[in-house]
Amino acid sequence: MNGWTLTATVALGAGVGATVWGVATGPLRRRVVAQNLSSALACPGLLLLAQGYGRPAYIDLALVLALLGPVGTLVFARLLADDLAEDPPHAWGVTFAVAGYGAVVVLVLCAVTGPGRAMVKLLVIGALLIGGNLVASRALSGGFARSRRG
Amino acid sequence: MDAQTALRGALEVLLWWAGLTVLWLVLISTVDTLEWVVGASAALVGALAARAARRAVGGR
Amino acid sequence: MDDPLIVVVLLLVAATATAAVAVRDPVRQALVLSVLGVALALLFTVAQAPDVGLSQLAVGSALTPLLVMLSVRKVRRRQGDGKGRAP
Amino acid sequence: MTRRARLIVLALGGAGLAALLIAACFDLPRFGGPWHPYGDRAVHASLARRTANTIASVNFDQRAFDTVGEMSILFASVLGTVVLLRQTRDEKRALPQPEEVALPVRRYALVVLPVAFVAGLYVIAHGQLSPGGGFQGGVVAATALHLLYLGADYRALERIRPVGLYEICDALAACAYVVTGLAGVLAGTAFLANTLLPYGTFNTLSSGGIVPVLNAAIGMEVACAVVVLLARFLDQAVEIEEESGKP
Repeated sequence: MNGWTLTATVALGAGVGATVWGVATGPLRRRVVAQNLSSALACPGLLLLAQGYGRPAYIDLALVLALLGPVGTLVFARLLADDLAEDPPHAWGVTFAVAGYGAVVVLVLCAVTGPGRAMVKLLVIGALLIGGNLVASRALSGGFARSRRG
Repeated sequence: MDAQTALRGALEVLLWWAGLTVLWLVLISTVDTLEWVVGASAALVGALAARAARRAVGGR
Repeated sequence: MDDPLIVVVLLLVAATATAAVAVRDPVRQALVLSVLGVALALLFTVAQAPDVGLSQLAVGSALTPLLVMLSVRKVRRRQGDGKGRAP
Repeated sequence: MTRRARLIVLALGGAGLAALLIAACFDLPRFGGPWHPYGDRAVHASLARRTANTIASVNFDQRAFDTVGEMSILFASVLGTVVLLRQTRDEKRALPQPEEVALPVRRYALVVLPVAFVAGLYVIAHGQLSPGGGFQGGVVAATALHLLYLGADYRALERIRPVGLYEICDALAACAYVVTGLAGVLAGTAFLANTLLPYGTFNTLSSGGIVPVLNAAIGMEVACAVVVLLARFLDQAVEIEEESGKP
């Protein structure tokens, strides 16, 4: 067990643990935010694990999660638009905090990796993750004006 | 479709193709000729999908 | 070697899976299910099975929620007029 | 048989199964141990065929026949969905309504769609080198297309998704897998034997003999199958209504 996996243990236990609590209890608006944050918290955890195990190939998992995690949230934002319109979520503070955590993890890993294509790959994953989660948050708080049938 | 539209469409596909080929080269670990060929073909399919998607959304 | 990490992620999976069973409304269940997918992917990663983790991520993060939510929408549309819910 | 007798039989059977499972547990290799009888042999065989990812070697070389079964299960289940969710005689199709989507969400969908699609192709193509493979990459690529439904509306998705074409591609990819297997028989070895192609250089795109070919076939099969599956669900959820005007 090294520093990377130790950080991942703490971050995953506290972060994803909190989102599990958030998604299992409370009103719908809190649950969708927790679902969005679960992928935003797990993806940096996967990057830390890839670094901790010394296996660059594991980064592909973080790539797929950064791409599809926000898509999953868009599914809920799109198909629950009517329910969320009555009671829209407002959780920008915690969303930006989690996005900042992802940015810090990506930047630290970039500094460790050093310049090269591997660093660009990390930056691409970071951009997809943070951009995706912010857009998904936007979609949750009124991204779909009206949802009749389409 | 007039000449200008066709030109703009071709330019759009070309830009996406270049961008997605660079993305492919970033994702892979070791670069060789076959990687270039496969990456460029995949990027071309992606670029055509990007243009088709934009037209499907815009052309309404 | 990485036992604390495996224990933490196992507890996460156990808690999420229990929540997925305990929650009764299909919509909220789909939300828990999507978090369960992420937790399972983490478990497979710490158990050094990234291929399985990648399958879990690919299926669990977007595809399963989409299938469940589309089914929910179909059912709601059928009940729509009777219950006064937006179609 | 009374309820009580059934419960006794169930308890006896359950107790027997539990005893056997507990006995088997004591003979298992230790958790996380460095040695495993099957794992060592699988890694050895995979390295002999110059496949960097042992899982891909197990799926598409050592146990390629199992993958035929898995592929048929997916194919058959999608076929079942197509039959079950068809438009019945008392149903009609309503034109899907356009959706007003916030601009950042729409732009995100249009940018991420090709990126996710290419990432899916990358996962398919590098199945024998890094974690991933036909199934994972196929699902990612198919999900990417549906960003057009999430970021715009169903009409936009229908424009770039001719379902009939995807159904044909699904069948063709499934055939390609079996034909690759039969080619082994014609070459004088066995069904799906990895002897047709040169093994190539370790850790390159062309290594592993027929593993990349089968990987690509599975990737195409899964991507098309997921698109067809979701098309049926979307049709039911968005378009198909009962004839009486009631949705």
